[in-house]
Amino acid sequence: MANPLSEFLRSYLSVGIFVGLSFVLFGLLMVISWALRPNRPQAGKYINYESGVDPVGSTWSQSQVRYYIFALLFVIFDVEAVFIFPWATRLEAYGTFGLIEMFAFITILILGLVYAWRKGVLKWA
Amino acid sequence: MELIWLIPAFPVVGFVVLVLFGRLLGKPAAGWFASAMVAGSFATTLVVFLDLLSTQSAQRVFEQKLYTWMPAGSFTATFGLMADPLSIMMCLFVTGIATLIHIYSIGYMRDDENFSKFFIYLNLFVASMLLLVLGNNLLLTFLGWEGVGLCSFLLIGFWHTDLANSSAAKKAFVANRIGDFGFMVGIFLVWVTVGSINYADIRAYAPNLAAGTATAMALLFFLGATGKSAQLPLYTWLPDAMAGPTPVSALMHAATMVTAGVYLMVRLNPILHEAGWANDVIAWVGVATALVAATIAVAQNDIKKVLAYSTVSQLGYMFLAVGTHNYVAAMFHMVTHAFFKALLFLGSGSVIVGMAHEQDMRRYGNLRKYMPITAGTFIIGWLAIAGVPPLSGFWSKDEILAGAFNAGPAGPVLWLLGLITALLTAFYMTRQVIMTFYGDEKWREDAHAEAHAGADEAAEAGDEATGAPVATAVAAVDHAHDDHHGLTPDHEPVESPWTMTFPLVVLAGFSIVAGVLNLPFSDKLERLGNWLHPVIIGEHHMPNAPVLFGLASGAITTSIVGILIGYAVYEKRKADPSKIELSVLARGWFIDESYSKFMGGPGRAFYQGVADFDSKIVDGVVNGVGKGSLGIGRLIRPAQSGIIRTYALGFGVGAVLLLVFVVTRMSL
Amino acid sequence: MLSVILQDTPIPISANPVIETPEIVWSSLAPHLILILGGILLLTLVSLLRGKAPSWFHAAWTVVVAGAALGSLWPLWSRVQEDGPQTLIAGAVGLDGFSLFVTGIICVSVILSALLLEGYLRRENLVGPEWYVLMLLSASGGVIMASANDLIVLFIGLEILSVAAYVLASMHSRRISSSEAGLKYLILGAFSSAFLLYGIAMTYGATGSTNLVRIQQFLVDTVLIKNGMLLAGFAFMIVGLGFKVAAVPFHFWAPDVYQGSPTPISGYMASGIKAAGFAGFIRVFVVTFGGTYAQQWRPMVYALAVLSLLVGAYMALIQTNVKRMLAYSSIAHAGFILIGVTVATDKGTSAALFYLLVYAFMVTGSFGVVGIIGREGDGKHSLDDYQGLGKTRPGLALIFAVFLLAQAGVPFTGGFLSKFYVINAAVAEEQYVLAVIAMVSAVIAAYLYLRIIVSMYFAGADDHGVSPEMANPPAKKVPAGAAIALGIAVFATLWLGIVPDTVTSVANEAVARLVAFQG
Amino acid sequence: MLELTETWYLVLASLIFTIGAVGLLVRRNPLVMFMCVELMLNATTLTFVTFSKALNDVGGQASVFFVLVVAAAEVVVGLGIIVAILRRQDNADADDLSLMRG
Repeated sequence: MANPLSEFLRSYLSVGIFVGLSFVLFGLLMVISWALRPNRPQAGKYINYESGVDPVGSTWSQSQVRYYIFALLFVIFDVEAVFIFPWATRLEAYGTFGLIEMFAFITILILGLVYAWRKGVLKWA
Repeated sequence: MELIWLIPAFPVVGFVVLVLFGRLLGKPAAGWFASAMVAGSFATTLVVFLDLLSTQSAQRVFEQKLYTWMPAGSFTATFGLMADPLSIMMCLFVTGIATLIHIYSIGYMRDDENFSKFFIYLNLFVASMLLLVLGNNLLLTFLGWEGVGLCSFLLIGFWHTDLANSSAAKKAFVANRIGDFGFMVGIFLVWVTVGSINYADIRAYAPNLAAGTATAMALLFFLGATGKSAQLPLYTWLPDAMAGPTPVSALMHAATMVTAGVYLMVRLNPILHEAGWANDVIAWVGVATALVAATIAVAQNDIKKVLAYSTVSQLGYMFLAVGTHNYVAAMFHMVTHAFFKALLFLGSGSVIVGMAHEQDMRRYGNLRKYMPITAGTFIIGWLAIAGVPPLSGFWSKDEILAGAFNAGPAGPVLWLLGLITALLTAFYMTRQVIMTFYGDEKWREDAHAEAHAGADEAAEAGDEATGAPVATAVAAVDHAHDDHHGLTPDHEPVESPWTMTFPLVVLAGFSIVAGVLNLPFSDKLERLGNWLHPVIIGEHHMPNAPVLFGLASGAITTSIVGILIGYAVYEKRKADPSKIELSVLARGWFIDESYSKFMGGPGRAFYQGVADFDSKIVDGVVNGVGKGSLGIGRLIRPAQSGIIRTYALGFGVGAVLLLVFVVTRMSL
Repeated sequence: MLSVILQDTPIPISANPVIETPEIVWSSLAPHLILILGGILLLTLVSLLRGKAPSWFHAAWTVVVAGAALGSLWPLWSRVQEDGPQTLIAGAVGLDGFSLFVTGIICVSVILSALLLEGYLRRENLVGPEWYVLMLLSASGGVIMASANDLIVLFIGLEILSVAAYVLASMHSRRISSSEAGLKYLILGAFSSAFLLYGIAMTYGATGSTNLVRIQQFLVDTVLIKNGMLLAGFAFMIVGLGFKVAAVPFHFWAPDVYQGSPTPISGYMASGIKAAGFAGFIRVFVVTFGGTYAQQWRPMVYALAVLSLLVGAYMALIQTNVKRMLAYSSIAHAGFILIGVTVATDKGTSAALFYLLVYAFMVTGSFGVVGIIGREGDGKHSLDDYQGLGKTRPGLALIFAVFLLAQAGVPFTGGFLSKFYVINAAVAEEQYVLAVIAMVSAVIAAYLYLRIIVSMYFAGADDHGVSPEMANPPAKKVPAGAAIALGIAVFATLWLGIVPDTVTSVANEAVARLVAFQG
Repeated sequence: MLELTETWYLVLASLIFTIGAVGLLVRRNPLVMFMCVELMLNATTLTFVTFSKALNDVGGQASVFFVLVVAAAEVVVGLGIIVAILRRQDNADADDLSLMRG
C-alpha cells in the first residue's frame, strides 16, 4: 500500500528526474572541456566579450530609461495575459456576460496603451 | 398705593437729568431742580402715607413687583417695592430732611465751581436710600446699601483735590465694605436657610428658624449695621467723614445714611426675635459705643467733630433700644435724632460759612450777637439733644432708657450706663453752645494769641502724624478746604442767606414738635407704636407707671445736672477745662491710631504675602503646564526622524504591540 | 515510464459547462462607474487631442464628473430610504446610507481639490491631465472601498486609492521633497497593505469567508473556541487601516508626505483618502465585528484614538512649518474620529460621518489657502512667511482664520459641532476618560491654530499694533478655481456650524447595515 | 512519515512575512525594500491558498489573483517612482531621503 505521502511525492518524481538529468548533462560538458583544454591565462582572454567590439565603460553604465519603461509595459500586459488565459480556456462557459466583461477589461488596458503611445513613450530612438 | 414706584423714580430722574444737563442748568437752577425732584418724591410719599393710614392697620402691606431682576435657576430676585408702615415712615423723614438739606445746600455750595456735580451725587444718594428702604427683598436693600456707601464716598471726597478728604473718603468706603461683607454673608445664609430673600417669606419662615442660625444671621447683619451706622469697632470713619461738605454731613452722616443700619435691624426683627443672645450683644455694643463716643466728644474742639461723635453715641442708643427689643423706641429716637442732629449740623454749617470756614470752636465766641437765627435754632437743637422735656429728645431717649431698664437681668446696668451717657451728652453739647455762641469773641484777641494758636495747632498736628501712613492721616484740625481761609481779627460774622436759615427754622420746629409722635401716657397717644405695630413681632412691655415716672424724673435731673456742669465750667470758669478735655479723649482713645498702625505694619506684610503667593504659585502652575506640553512635544520629536526605516520601525513596533495585546486576550 | 507518469497527473476539467454569472444592477453602481469612466475618458480624450485642450478643461471635466457622481447619489439615497440597504454583485458591494454618505464626502473633496489644483498647476506650470485622472481614479477606489461588502473588494479599493495617491504625491517633478514624499508614502503604504492583506487572510482562515455578510453570519452562528486567528486578523487589519487613517503608531508618514506632496493633493489626501480609510474602518470593525466581538477590538482602537489625540496635539505645538502643523492637526482630527469609531454605536458612526464631512471642507480649504500662500515653487510655508498676511491679503487671511478657528472647534463653525457630537457619543457610552482626553487635545491644538492666526495678524507688530507689510506677498489675484473652492468651503464650514440639522439628520440615517445577499 | 498539515504552511507563510518585514526595516536600498514588500505579499498569498485548501472553498484561491494584480500594479508604480528618484541622485539610499523631519 503506497501511503499518501509517497503517492504525493511520486507525482513529483517525473519533475525530479528531468531536473537531475539536466544537471548531470551540463556538469559533464563543463568538466570534460575543462579537463582537456590547455591552461595558458592571458589578459586579452579575460575582457568582456561584446560581440567582438572592444568593451567601452564600466559595467555599471547608465542604462537608457526606455529599456525600463518597456519592461514596465511588459509587466502590465503580462499580468493582463494572466487573466485572459484562464478566461480563454473556459470561454464558452462564461457566455456573453464573460465576453463583455473581458472586452471591458481589455479596452481599459488598450486605452492605457493608447495614452502611453500618444505620450510618446514608445518611441525608440 | 400704585404710585409707590414714583418715590424712588423722582430722584433717579433728577440724577439722570442732572448728569446729562447739569452744567447747562447752571448755578442755582441745578440745585432748585434737584430739590424739586426730592420734594416731588416727598409729596408722593405723603400721598402713599395717607393712603396707607386710611387702610386697616393689619393690611398695611402693599408689594409692587416691577419685574424679575435676576432669574437664576431656583433663585429669582424680583425688583419689587414694598410699602409698609416702617418703610413709609423712613421714606417720610428721609425725603423730608433731604428736601430741606437740598434747599440749604443751594446756599452753602453757592461759590463752589462743580455745583451741579454735588447735586448729582445728592440725588443719587436719595434714590439709593429710598431703594434701600422700599426694597421688598434683601438684595434690593443691599443694592441701596451699596449705592448709599458709594455716594458717601463720593460726597466725603467731594473736594478730592485735598489729600485729607480723599483719604477720609477711602476710609469711609473701606469701613463700610467690611460691614457689607457681614451683610452679604447674612444674605447668603438667609437664602440657604429660608430659600428666598423676600421679607415676607423671611417673616413667615422666621418662627421655625433654628436658634443657632438665627443668632448667626443676627450677628452677621449686625456686623453690616455697625459698618454702616458707625458702631464701636467700625465707627472710626464717621468723625473723619466730616471732611465732606456740611450738608453732606447733615444729610448722610446724621439723619439718613447712618440710620440704615438701625432700619435693617428693625426690618429683620422677626429674625432678631429668634436670635437669643445676639440681642444682648447688640445692646451692649450699643451702650458701649454711646459711652465711648460721648467721652471722646467731650474733648473735641472742631465743631463738626463734636457733632459726629454725638451722632455715634446717639446711634449707640438706638442699637441699645434694638438690643432690648424696644424697636418702636429705636425708630422714635431715630426720627427725633434725625431732626435735631440735622438742625445742629446745618447750624454748625452756617456758623462755619459765617466764620470764613473756620471750624475750631476755640476761636468762636459770642456769635449769638451776629447770627441770631442760627444761634436760636442751635440752642433749640441743643436742648432737644440734651433731653430737656417737652422737646422731642427727652421723650425718645427716655423711652429707650426706660425700655432698657426692665429688659432682663442686665437692664438696670444698661440703664445706668445710658444715664451716664445722657449726662455726658448734655455736658458736651452745653460746652459747644457756650464756646460758640457765648463768652468773649476769642477770634478778636487772636492777634497776640496767633502764635499760641499756631503752636497749639502744630502740637496737635505733630502728634497726629506719628503712626498713620497715608490711609488715615486726617489732620485733627482740618483747616477749611477752600482757599479764602483766614479768620482775621477784624472779621465781622454775618447771618447766612435765607436759603440756609429757612431749613434751620423748619427743623427747629420739628425738633420741638416731634416728641408728640409717641407720648407714653396713653395707648392712643402712642401713635408711632400703633403705626409700627403690624411690622414688629412680639410685645415689648414698658415698666408700669410709677417706675416709668421715677425713671423719667431721673433722666430729667441728669440732663439738668449735665447742663449746669457745662455752664459752670465754661461760662463761669469754675474748673479748668483742660482737666476734663484730656488729650487721651481728644485722640479717641487711640483706637484710630491703633488701626492705622496695624494696617501699616503686620497687615501690609500679610497682604503682600498673599499677593506673592498668588503670582508665584498659581501663575507658576499655569505657565508650567504650557511649557510642559511644549517640552513633551520636543521629547517625542526625534521619533519623526525623516528616515523611512525609522517610520517602518515605528510601524513594526505598533504592530507587535497590537499582536502582544491579541495574544493576551486570545483564548487558545 | 515517462508516459505513465504523465498520464497519472489528471488535469481537472470541470464538468458543467455553464457558470451562472451574478446579475448586476448597474444603476446602483452609478457613482463608481461615473468616476472610473470619467477618469479614463479624460485620459483618452486629452491624449487624442494631443495638447490642444485648454488648461482649465481638465479641472472643469473633473468637477463635472464628480458633480455627476454626487448627483447620482440622490436617487440612490431615496431608493435606500424606501426599500432599505441592498447587497449587490453577489455580495461584493453594499449599497446603504453609509456608503452613499462617504461617497458624497469623497466627491466633495475631489471637487474642491480639483478647483484648487487648477490654479496651482498653472502657477507651477505642471499642467497635465494625469493629475485629474489619478484623482478621479483614486476617488473611485475610495468609493469602492466605502461600499465594499467583501474584504477583498475593500483591499482592491484601498489599493486603487493608494497607488493613485502614491503617484499623485510624487508628481511635482521639480521639487525633491515631492518625490521623497512619494517614495515614503509608497513603501510604507505597500508595507501597510501587506499587513492589511495578511489580516484579511487570517480573518478568512478564521471565519471561512471574506464576505462581510457571511462573516457576520458565521460569527453569529458559531462560537469560536480558538479565536486566536480571528484576533490576529483584527490586529493586522487595524495596522493596515490605521496606516491609511494616520492613527498614531502608524502616522509617521503623514507629516512628511503632506509637507512634500503638492498642497492641493495634500488637501485631497487629508480629506478624501482619510474619509475612505475611515469608511473601511467602520465598515469592517463597527459593522461586521460590532456585535459580540466588539470588546475584542475596541481596546486596540481606543489606544489608537488616545495616542492620536495626544501625539497629534503635542507634536503640532513645536512645528514651524504650517503644512506640517496642518498634518499633525489632521492626525489629531483622526484621533477624534477614532473616538466615534471606538464607541461602536450608531451615534458614534453618525458623529464620525458628520465630522468627516465638516473636516473635508475645513482641511481642503486650509490646504487650498496654504497652497496659494506658498507662492511660486510651493515652498514658502514657514510661520514667518505668514507674518503680516492680515494686512497685505486681508481676504485670504480672514478665510484662513475661519478654517483655523473651525479646526480649533470654535462655536458657530462646523468644527465645534463635529467635536461636540463625537464627544457626545463618547459620553453616551460612559467613555468619560476618552472625552476628557479629547478636550485636552482640542485645547492644546487650539494653541497651534491661534499661533498661526497670531502670526498672520499680530506678529511683528510695532508698538502701536501695526503689523508690517509682507515681504513678497502671494499673487494678488487668487486664481478663479481656487476662489470658488475656498468660497464653497468657507460657506459650508460656517453653514454646517450654524444650521447643521439637515446634514446631521442625513448622517444619523446614514448608518451602515449589512444585508444578506438575496439570491 | 510526518504529515504536512495546514499549520506547517501557515508557519512558513508567517516566517516569510516576518522575513519580508524585517528585511524592509534593515535594508537601505529602496529597490530591496520594495522587494521585501513583495515578499510579504507573497506570504499572504500562501496563507490564502492554505486556508482555501483547508476550508475547501475556492474563494481563497480566487483572491490570490487579485493580490497578484495589486502586487503587479504596485511594483510598476513603485519602480516608476524609485527610478525617478534614483535618476535624480545616483546612489540614493533610503536614509539620505530624509529632508523632511521633526
